[in-house]
Amino acid sequence: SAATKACFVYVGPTGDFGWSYQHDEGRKAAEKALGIETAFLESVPEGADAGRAIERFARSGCNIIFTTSFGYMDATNKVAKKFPKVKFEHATGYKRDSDNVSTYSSKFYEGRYVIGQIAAKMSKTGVAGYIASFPIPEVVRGINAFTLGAQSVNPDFKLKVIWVNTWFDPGKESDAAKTLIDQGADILTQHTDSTAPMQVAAERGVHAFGQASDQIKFGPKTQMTAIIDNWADYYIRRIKAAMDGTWESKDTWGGMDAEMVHMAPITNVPGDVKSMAEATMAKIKAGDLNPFAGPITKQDGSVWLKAGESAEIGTLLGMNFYVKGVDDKLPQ
Amino acid sequence: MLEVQAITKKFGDLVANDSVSLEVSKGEIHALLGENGAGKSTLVKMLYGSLQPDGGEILWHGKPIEIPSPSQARSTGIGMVFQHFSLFDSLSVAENIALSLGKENDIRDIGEKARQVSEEYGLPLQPDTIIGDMSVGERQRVEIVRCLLQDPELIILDEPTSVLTPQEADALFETLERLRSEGRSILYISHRLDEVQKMCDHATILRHGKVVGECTPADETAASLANLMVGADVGDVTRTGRGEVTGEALLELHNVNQEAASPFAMELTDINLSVRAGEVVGVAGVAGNGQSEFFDVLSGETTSSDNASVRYNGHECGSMGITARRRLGGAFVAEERLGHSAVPDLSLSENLILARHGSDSKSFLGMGPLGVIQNGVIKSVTKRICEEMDVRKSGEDPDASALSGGNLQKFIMGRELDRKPSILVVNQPTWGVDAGAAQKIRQAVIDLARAGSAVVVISQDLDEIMEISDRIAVMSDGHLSKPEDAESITREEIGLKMGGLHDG
Amino acid sequence: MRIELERRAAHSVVFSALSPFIALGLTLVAGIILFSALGLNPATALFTYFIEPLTEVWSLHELIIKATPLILIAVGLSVCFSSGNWNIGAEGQLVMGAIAGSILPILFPDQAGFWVLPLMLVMAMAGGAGWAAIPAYLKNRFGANEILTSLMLVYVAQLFLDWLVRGHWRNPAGYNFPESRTYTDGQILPEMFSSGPAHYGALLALIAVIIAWFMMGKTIKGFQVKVIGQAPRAGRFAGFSARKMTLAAFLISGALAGLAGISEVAGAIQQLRPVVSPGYGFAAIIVAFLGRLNPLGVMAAGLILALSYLGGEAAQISLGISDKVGRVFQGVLLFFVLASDTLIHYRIKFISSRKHA
Amino acid sequence: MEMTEAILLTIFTAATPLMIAALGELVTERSGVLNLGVEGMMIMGAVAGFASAQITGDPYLGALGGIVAGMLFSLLFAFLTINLVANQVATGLALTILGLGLSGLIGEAYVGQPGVKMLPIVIPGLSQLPLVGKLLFSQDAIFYFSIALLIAINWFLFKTRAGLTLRSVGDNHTSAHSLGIDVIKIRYLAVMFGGACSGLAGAHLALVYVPQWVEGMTAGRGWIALALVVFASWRPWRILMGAYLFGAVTIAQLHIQAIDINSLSFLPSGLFYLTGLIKSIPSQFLSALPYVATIVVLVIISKNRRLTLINTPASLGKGFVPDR
Ligand SMILES: Nc1ncnc2c1ncn2[C@@H]1O[C@H](COP(=O)(O)OP(=O)(O)OP(=O)(O)O)[C@@H](O)[C@H]1O
Ligand SMILES: Nc1ncnc2c1ncn2[C@@H]1O[C@H](COP(=O)(O)OP(=O)(O)OP(=O)(O)O)[C@@H](O)[C@H]1O
Ligand SMILES: [Mg+2]
Ligand SMILES: [Mg+2]
Repeated sequence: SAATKACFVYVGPTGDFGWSYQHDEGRKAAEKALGIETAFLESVPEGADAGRAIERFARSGCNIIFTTSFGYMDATNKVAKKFPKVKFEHATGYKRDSDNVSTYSSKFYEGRYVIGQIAAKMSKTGVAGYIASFPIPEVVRGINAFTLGAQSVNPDFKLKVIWVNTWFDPGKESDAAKTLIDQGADILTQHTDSTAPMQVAAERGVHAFGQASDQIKFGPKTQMTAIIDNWADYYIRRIKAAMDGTWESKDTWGGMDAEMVHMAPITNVPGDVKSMAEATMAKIKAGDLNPFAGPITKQDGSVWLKAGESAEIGTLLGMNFYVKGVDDKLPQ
Repeated sequence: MLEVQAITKKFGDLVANDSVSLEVSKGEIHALLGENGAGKSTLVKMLYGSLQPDGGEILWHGKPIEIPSPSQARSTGIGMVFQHFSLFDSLSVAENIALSLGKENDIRDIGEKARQVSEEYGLPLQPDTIIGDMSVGERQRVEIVRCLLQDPELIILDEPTSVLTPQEADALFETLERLRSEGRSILYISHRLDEVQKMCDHATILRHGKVVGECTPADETAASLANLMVGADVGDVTRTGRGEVTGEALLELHNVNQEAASPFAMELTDINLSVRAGEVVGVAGVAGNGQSEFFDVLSGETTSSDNASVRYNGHECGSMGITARRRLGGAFVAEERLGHSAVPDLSLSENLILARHGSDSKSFLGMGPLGVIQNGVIKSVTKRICEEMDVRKSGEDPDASALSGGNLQKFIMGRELDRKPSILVVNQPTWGVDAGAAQKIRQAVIDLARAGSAVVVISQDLDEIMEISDRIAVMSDGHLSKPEDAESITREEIGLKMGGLHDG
Repeated sequence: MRIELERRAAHSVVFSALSPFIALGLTLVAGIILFSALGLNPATALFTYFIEPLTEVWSLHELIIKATPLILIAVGLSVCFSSGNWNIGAEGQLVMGAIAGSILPILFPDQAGFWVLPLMLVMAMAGGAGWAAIPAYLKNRFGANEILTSLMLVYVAQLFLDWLVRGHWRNPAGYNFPESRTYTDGQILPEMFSSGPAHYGALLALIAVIIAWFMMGKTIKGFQVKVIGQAPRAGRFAGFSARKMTLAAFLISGALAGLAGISEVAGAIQQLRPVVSPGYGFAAIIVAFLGRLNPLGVMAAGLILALSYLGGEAAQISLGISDKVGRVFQGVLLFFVLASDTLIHYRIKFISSRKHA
Repeated sequence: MEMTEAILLTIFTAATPLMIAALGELVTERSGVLNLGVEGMMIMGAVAGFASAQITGDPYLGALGGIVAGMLFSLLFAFLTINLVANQVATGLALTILGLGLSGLIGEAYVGQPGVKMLPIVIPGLSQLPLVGKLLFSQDAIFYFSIALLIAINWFLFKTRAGLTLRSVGDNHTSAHSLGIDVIKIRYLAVMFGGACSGLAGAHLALVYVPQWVEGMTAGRGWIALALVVFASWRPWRILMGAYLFGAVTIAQLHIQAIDINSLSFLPSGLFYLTGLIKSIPSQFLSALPYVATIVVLVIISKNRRLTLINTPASLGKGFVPDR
């Protein structure tokens, strides 16, 4: 085929060292691996601007366009209808209105389960702190998976959650991190983008987990592992498919098995903890362990899943309730 | 001591000073006379270093000097009191003074020094008072004390008395005498020819930026001085039928009380007044005794909850605003020209709408509720007013700020008179206006009254009050004295009342 | 060397017309330097920036879409600023307008009468105006500085919207993602032309411009705004109430910001999301001043700013220069425009160092 | 007690950059210039501070870099608004746009690098004091500096001749000019001082608060600093109050979210119930609390109009062209 061009739309700046940064790492990897031309637009607000950005790519000769924020869902589908020859890949959404649209996401919650287990093993106070961005199913899933992982080790384990209502405000994230430590958490984890919580944890001498990227540089003695957004493999796979003509519309929700959830090396923990975590990861990869498999009780005490049941994908996608043990009230 | 040789200053195309020469010797009071815009302020600003001359030379004790800045002027020994105050409203008296003194003065001692000097020269001041809280007269005092503290050899005073009461002016004259006796020289700018005659040793007269004459004022009459300035005969205000007013009361105030609206304002207490058709009532008083508040109450810029407290032509209107009162026949000219009676950056025709959009809505505004401004009508009325009042301006319809003070005042008076209002309230009609223009304005006020309107003139200029009023009342500390016949009341009586001996 | 300004006797008509072109010329020069420094062909770069977006029908549509909210808000702000009221919170008023205008399509999704859309617009204006009324009231009643109160209320409005779309107004069929249901035909501002997506919001903006231009230039109301803004004391003398003006100015600018909000939501986005504006309320402040607070000028300025966003994107894609370069260039353009306006009122003189006061 | 101390420490860190930027802007505005570009100058200070600390390895040189960058950047604003009398509001906003873009460009190389943290300087003896010891005497240099700055500015403005001159220019530039005060020079200096402070505030973010560089990391703090100046009605001590109040409410809402309600059962029932109630408030409303609190306090403060009137620089935002 003629030279393929792959294009990317990012919601944040490539310099956020978080979500958009990782997507851009994926883009660079694809460019290198496949020798193709790529282009990107950064800091594209969701809304009217997104539609324009996507359409501009479609018009400028891109063969495959990755739109990397949930908020681009409708814009992606709308433009896709207009440009049937171009392939569209929308991250974290669920709408595929035409057959040139695919959706993809990562089962980050698998990683959260693992770090939950590590947290429960490592915590002396039995309390972890969780810095959360916005109450969307993705984040709620993460909180629940973490809690379930922790409870699998210590059934009384507690989780404190602070919603900072931003993906990205290093100052506020660091305030929240300090607050959680002051309130007795001795393990920090986060679902926001900056490395500030890791730095606070390092300063205060507690342990933490990295988010989005490997943050070991920000806490060499602090980070126990990190859940890394690894888009490179997926992007290379899909662009290649588009080049070969084997591309088709589908939904990919890949986990550890597909290398879409990637864990940083486990460090700063005793050997038994490390081997426990590695065993869990192996089981998840092999499909022997599903974090959302019953029995699971909801926060209000009602039974969600009985023993032997596992969660339906729809419920997971739209998760808006907590499991037992989360010390927070979910905004409804 | 000071010699100015052929100094020239241009503003763009305008030659404000055209080869002006002047000499001030030690221990003399030298008057600088001229119409509005003659170039007096421009000249003295160059002497004080706030403007730079385009040509000519300044000699100080016989030696040519450069005055690149006011601080240089001050250290040379030249002090100045500006026509438009150069004070800072939010700062205290001491701070204001400190700003013009050199670094060698410790700012902590300045308050005390200022108090001493001010008392010594009979101009008492409280160093901690904030300027914004002070009356105009007090502010003038600050300016003068500030100048005296620099111990200058030459003091320039640009229209210092236009804001002072007779008593304050007299006190100032005494101060000036004293300064002269100390061997200091004074360069004195004023439009009040009688005081020039009384005090000044020499006078230089400017017209259109050129020196047109020099004289010894004591040898001249006020009229001859005025002629020199204007280059033509000024004449006197003519009044007919004084004291024969029998018309009905058009403007009535009944027990008006008004609380102070802001921290800087005065309270008005029990004001009663009745003005009949055909008469001019003059309201004298020291600035800052409630005149502005009184004006606001009369005009409806401040309204009262008691509708009956003010009557226009018999209609109760105490709680009505200024537009409603204009519709009842009222017309108003405020003290401050730029920013109150007129908007500086709007054209004259727009400034016409400012005061008459309500009373003349039929002809000025069209298309009913839309209120579309009828430019043609407004322009032609503006033209009529300018011709009627002899308003000198550049261009057809310039911005208000482009007119000199006197000409703008003529326009503003004309704007109100053109309506033939049945009630006219004027605050400081001729402040800073030159003799020719002032004469015209005063004449217009009298003519209006004689034609059957009721007129109130608030003024600090006692001569003006005496000249045009049929009855005279005095405002003091928010009280208004009972108006008395202008023929029978004396200057001394008025002066006493101004000082606070009010009845009731 | 030193720069001195000399005030012109009257403002220069010539430079009023010329100054935008001078600014453009300077921007071109700066652009040539900047792009050459980045190793690009300046001619191509400048073409991509300023001309290319104007050469295609679809991007003209996009230009109109982008300029619409900017113009709508800035027109309101130009009235408000002219009256001496500093409404910095248009962004919040936009959000509240979007929320109020969305009550119908979200809570009563089945309503589809011809009246739905007009009512949505009216409700949005009421929402924006209502939110703007708060700083006006606080200023009139307590003397609280409106710059601060209106700015703080932006954050409050944004968080309120966030709460709504994550909670009660969440799309029941949307997997609990933070967005409302999408609006249906009778609730969407239709497209104006068949050639592209520009919707009737642009017409609303045009109408707002014309009404504001007429009101400010021709009527006593506009006169009132100018007088109070330039000389409050003279406004009182004219019988105009500064308090009523403060309220009116905030209501007008709030209503137009609200209208911009619903025009975005019912036009371009077609649903409510946690964020409905990429800072239009703030960008519009610049537009208002670039347009010299004149409604027609505002329209031109809105289009220019929109063009600079579009050009920035085009340059990112075809030249690979980053979004940051785009923003730097935008900043430079704004500086030149502001600097050139000086020539309207002043003569600029360059004086080789003479000692001065 | 330890928890209270920890909470207060967090508040202090949150308030410090706000206070420094606001103090700088206060001085600028006291001279009659309204510079809305604080956010832009702050982010320039952040990136320059971070970069110079990375290059030199010394956080103090980093802070210096932030100061210099903020100051140089403010010169752009000064030239436009003071020399060319361009509209101050629009120029300030343009400065912010430019700053956000330029800092992103400069910072591209520094993304993802851990920064050099400025460590606390423990003052021997004093830091042992009960209650305040750790809080006030084992902090970073910029915190100490912020307090010194507050005292110095207060002294400068109200006790020195230069401060008086600055205030006079802000009150009435025409009068100041006729007295021979060099309005333009003073305004230049005031704008540069404001720029330097904003730059330092940005550097604090990148060196103390969160030692890293990421684009847009000021996240709107410049706007809060601007609001604080108005809030303080141009008086330095009120900036302290405002910044710490804002910081306190910000941190308090985080604590409310995180607190385990059952651990408070020792509280009187009314208070316990109230805390429970607050905790049940959605986080968005809690996040809005600092903004609402600022408005409420401003309204209360505004009642004393006289003080506000005297402290508001009367020529704020107005351009000045001297006669010559
Ligand atoms: N800064 C300036 N720029 C341009 N023109 C000016 C300036 N200052 C004064 N003028 C003009 O110069 C002329 C002389 O003004 P000046 O102020 O010296 O008059 P004056 O004699 O003091 O008048 P008055 O008696 O009203 O005070 C006037 O025509 C005035 O309009
Ligand atoms: N900086 C300036 N630039 C341009 N014109 C000026 C300037 N300052 C003053 N003027 C012009 O000077 C005139 C006013 O000068 P001035 O203040 O001396 O008035 P005036 O004639 O003395 O009136 P009054 O005595 O009532 O103050 C106006 O024509 C005004 O446009
Ligand atoms: Mg004059
Ligand atoms: Mg004069």
